Amino acid sequence: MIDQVCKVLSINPLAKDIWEMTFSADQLVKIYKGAGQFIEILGDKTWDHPLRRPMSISGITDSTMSIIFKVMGQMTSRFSSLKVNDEINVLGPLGNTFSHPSENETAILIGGGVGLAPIMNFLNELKSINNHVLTIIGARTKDEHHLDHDPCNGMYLTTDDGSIGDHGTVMPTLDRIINTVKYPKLYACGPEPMLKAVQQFGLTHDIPTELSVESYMGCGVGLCQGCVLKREGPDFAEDSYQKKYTVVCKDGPVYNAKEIHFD
Amino acid sequence: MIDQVCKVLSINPLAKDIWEMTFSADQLVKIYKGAGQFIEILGDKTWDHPLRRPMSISGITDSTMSIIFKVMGQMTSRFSSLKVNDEINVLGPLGNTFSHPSENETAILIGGGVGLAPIMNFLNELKSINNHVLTIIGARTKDEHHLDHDPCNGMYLTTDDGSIGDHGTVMPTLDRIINTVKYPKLYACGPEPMLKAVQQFGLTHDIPTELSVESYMGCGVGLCQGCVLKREGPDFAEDSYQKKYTVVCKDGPVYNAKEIHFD
Amino acid sequence: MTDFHIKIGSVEFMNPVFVASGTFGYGVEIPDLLDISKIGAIVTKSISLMPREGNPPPRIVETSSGMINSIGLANIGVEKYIEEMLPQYAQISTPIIANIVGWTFDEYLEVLRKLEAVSSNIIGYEINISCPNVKKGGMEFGTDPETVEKLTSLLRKATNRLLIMKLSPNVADIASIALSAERGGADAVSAINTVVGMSIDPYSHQSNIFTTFGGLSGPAIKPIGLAAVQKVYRKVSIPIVGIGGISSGNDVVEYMLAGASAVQVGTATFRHPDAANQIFDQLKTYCQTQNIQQISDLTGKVKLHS
Amino acid sequence: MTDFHIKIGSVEFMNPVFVASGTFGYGVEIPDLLDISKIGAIVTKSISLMPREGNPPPRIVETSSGMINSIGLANIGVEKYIEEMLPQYAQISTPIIANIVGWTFDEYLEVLRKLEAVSSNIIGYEINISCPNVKKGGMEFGTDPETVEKLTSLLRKATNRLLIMKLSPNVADIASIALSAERGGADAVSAINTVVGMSIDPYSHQSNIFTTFGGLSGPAIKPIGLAAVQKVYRKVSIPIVGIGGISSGNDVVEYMLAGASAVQVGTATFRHPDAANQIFDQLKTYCQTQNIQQISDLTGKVKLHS
Ligand SMILES: Cc1cc2nc3c(=O)[nH]c(=O)nc-3n(C[C@H](O)[C@H](O)[C@H](O)COP(=O)(O)OP(=O)(O)OC[C@H]3O[C@@H](n4cnc5c(N)ncnc54)[C@H](O)[C@@H]3O)c2cc1C
Ligand SMILES: Cc1cc2nc3c(=O)[nH]c(=O)nc-3n(C[C@H](O)[C@H](O)[C@H](O)COP(=O)(O)OP(=O)(O)OC[C@H]3O[C@@H](n4cnc5c(N)ncnc54)[C@H](O)[C@@H]3O)c2cc1C
Ligand SMILES: Cc1cc2nc3c(=O)[nH]c(=O)nc-3n(C[C@H](O)[C@H](O)[C@H](O)COP(=O)(O)O)c2cc1C
Ligand SMILES: Cc1cc2nc3c(=O)[nH]c(=O)nc-3n(C[C@H](O)[C@H](O)[C@H](O)COP(=O)(O)O)c2cc1C
Ligand code: FES
Ligand code: FES
Repeated sequence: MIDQVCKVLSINPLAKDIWEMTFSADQLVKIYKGAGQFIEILGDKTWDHPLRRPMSISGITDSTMSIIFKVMGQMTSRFSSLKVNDEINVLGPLGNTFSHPSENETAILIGGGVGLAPIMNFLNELKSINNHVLTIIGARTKDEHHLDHDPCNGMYLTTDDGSIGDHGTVMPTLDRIINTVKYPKLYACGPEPMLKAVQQFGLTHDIPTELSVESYMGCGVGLCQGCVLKREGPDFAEDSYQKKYTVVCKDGPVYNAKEIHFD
Repeated sequence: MIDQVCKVLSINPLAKDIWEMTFSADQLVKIYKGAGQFIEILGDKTWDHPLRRPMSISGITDSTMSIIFKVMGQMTSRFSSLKVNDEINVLGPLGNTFSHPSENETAILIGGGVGLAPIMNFLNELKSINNHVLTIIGARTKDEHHLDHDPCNGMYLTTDDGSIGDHGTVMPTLDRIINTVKYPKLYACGPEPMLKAVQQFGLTHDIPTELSVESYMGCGVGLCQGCVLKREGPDFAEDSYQKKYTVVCKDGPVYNAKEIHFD
Repeated sequence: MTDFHIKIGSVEFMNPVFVASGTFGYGVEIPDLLDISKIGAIVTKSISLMPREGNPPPRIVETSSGMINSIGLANIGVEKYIEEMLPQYAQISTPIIANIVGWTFDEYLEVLRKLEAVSSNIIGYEINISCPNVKKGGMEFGTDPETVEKLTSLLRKATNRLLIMKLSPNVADIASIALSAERGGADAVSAINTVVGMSIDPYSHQSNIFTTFGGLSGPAIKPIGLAAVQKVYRKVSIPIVGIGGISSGNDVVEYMLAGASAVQVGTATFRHPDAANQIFDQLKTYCQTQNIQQISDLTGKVKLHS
Repeated sequence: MTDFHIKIGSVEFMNPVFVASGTFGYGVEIPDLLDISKIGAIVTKSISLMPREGNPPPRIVETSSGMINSIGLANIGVEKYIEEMLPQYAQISTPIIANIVGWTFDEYLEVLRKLEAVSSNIIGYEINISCPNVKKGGMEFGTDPETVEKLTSLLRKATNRLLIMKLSPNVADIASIALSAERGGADAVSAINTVVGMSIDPYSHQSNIFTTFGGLSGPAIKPIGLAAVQKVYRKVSIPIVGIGGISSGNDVVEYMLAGASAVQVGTATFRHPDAANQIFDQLKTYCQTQNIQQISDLTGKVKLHS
């Protein structure tokens, strides 16, 4: 990982309270490993908000990186007021990556809310190697979507209120399309209730499933042990100290659904 | 006093590390009492630097106020990076004013460094009522001056290194011109050593002298008792609690030279 | 509409947001820009038996998200306070709580007695025990449980007015001090006073505070104040007034959830003289959006994980 | 050119800027972007007799200019530490100080003995006494002078290596605890550990920390750490390692002026993994512009007004 001062190249609203920001990242992209990785942004030189904010990488080029973020509190609100040419300090790339489906597997990507950020990145990564992919993006309502509902091209939107795409959460749509796929592999990122539902679905149907989880982070680099999540089962990564907890910023944020336990 | 959100109208460097900033102040100017008063600026919405920064009013119009400030530390450095249309929160006007010279008196204004801010304001105030005024502005070197040395019009510059105007501190020039004036009254603002020298000069020659002093301020409005300065003599203002100390933000910042004691 | 009334002892306040001692003078010399009638209560600066000129400057310095002060309890003394300030309270509808300080038991008691002796508009007393006990070798009154119990009961006997003991955070176990105050008969405790701090100018090498050590306040100490309030809440049953770094309506909510019945705003007033009213307005908005019927329902309602 | 060597006990360090316990792992799993060979010393996370999984999340939360943590001393235990970590130190030139924690005297002693028993690359020990003493009803070891003296002398007898007692700020009189450490034979004390704090989410009403109370660190506590160091400096003659909110070269200078011989950087590392090196670079610049010949000359040289 490195610690780079990056210039904001573009920053635009995508949907209600959701923004996309692209910044120069020539150093960062050199050591980027793949979709699923994240960065930590220090938006403020003062100590008023001491901790960096973790953000999934949503897109990447030779020299730039993008994120998609939702205004949640003070720092994301400050990020949304950044202007082109402003500087941010970015630490990254951090964490592990989604593992690619094997040749006979079909990837089903599931994103909820801003959980779509790493999902879109993975979608583009898979497309570039010509994988056949189905994507389901869920939101509460139309205003929170910025993509088109396009089932013919494998892009399904869902809304809780039915205002665009399929009515309901991502689960009914997943339930429906799963039968059209012989060897599915699930990848999901989004709010915890959605991750739990996908985890449950994967386990019940014995479908390989990878989940990208969130956690309140301190350092983002494995030093503070602040970002832990409970493990399920006996497997554990080499570089975490505990059997009970996994260190999300280092061992994650992407996990085999069998590996982790939500409360 | 009031607490107004003001728009930066212009901000320009005047000399080395010295800036002039003008901001909208329609509410503030309505209750402005005169030169010598100051404002307190909150440059930052975060609590990283909790306290406002006191700044003398250096100029005023129907709807605007100006300050002249020197970059000393973190907040003044942040002020210097403000842009036109940025917003600052200004509390003011605060403190007392210079008292005008009587009809037969000639005002000699003495400013050192950014102490010239209230001095320039007072100069313009006195000019507008056609007072005859002499002004001495001291600095270490040429780069710190932005005015012209113009003795014919009563404007004397001094520099410690002689790079512009008279060579030396303000004192030799004061010593020289004092004899050209029948009933002088001194007004000074600047670094403590200069104020001490002017105080000493005024006392020795029995010339009425007013000094505008600085002090580390908390509230700026008389609530915290943080900004005190030692008094000299028995006189003391009604609204301070102590005989030994005077509350600079309320009883000052302008004092009769006889009234105060520098360590 | 939320009901903002809260009760401390037998006294009802219209609004739980007070201003803290030493940050609002005597409540009468307030800046013209603010309407004090809306403030829950005004706690005066500490009043001592004899007038005190306070410490030499520098008395204050900024720190990260806070400030250090060492004003030295500058005040006009109780006699002049009675003469000059008390009469002015007749014009003020805001409840006034007189904060009292002393260096011996007798001094505290005498100040209180002098105030009790005159018919006054004071609603009660807050006792500043973050003060060195001259008879006990300079240890703070507020650090010793027995001393606090004795002081409280002495004062309790001398007044029926609201009696609040203000706790020092510079102790190993603040809850046991609170318990002493409760046993001594206090109606309530307030917590916290400032935390001992220091600051140095790296260039001049000088202490930024004349007395070397001063009291740290502001948002930096909010976590310390919250922990203190929660610890005290678990140990005593009298009401708690929460203090320390409150600068927003959300901060008030945090303190109430931790166990406070009311709060005091200190340092925030130095940024905005009107801070207490602004914070109360934010609290109102919070209560509206969160549908809080009765502000006192929040007290102690933090949801713990363990 | 400034001489940055400093001495603690009989050990000389090349640079007074160390990294603090619990913020740099065991010193071997460090991010690839930083060069640890430049760091003055690495203090490991606390090592206990048995492995500890630590507390459930949430374990950390941001506060104004600080953060609260409640990691729960998660660590692999001394045996695994000896097996897995110690051998790796052979590759590292940076001095390693092993931080030890326990819940009884015996536990502390056993961890130390196990480490002493193996020929190791550890230069010394820092003892974390901010831990509840199970035999004394859960009171922190660090709050009782007698306990600290006893613990120190027990450990002193078991090692000739550098022995540093790490002081808790959650006491009324930190200097008297330091004195106990000195009497017990410590080579040095370090101060401060984190300050007890709490944080609540005003919307969910939940404690932001699973264990309710956690340890406050970061610039918010710098004034508290400085006051502690100065108070300790006045009372003891052994060296002091200053800790608490250090995030710049100027902060190091402040701590040294207050009495520290060396310092530790904790929370700042979470913003910039390379913080300790950056801070040392700033210190170098400061020393150059201020013409400091010998960094150790700064220790205790604060100019007081009174
Ligand atoms: C590995 C990882 C990847 C991530 N990737 C992304 C990403 O790609 N895009 C993205 O947007 N986020 C992402 N996040 C989440 C993101 O880091 C957080 O949203 C962000 O840190 C919030 O910072 P903040 O300062 O804006 O909010 P904070 O001020 O830190 O807090 C926001 C929280 O405060 C509470 N809150 C604040 N205001 C209100 C209110 N008015 N009503 C109710 N509750 C309130 C809520 O609990 C909310 O969660 C990721 C997190 C992780 C761990
Ligand atoms: C009534 C009144 C009126 C005033 N009017 C004016 C005015 O009109 N114009 C004006 O410019 N100022 C004025 N001042 C002073 C002004 O308020 C201060 O300069 C300002 O508050 C500094 O804020 P800061 O955050 O930039 O500096 P801070 O960070 O608060 O501190 C600056 C101090 O830090 C030290 N310092 C910082 N960096 C260095 C370094 N590299 N080397 C050595 N020392 C260092 C110095 O001691 C310096 O004084 C006035 C003050 C008062 C009380
Ligand atoms: C400048 C100043 C003066 C103070 N004076 C007193 C005082 O006279 N008596 C007292 O009990 N507390 C005094 N305090 C402490 C405050 O009442 C309050 O307990 C403390 O500042 C914490 O609250 P805050 O963080 O909101 O400021 C003072 C605080 C400050 C900042
Ligand atoms: C996440 C975290 C974990 C810590 N773990 C330990 C520990 O295991 N042992 C210990 O003695 N101190 C521990 N500390 C305390 C630090 O070593 C240090 O004393 C404290 O954080 C103050 O320094 P700072 O303000 O620079 O962070 C920890 C601090 C943090 C923030
Ligand atoms: S965020 Fe610090 S270990 Fe994961
Ligand atoms: S700055 Fe607060 S009283 Fe003057």
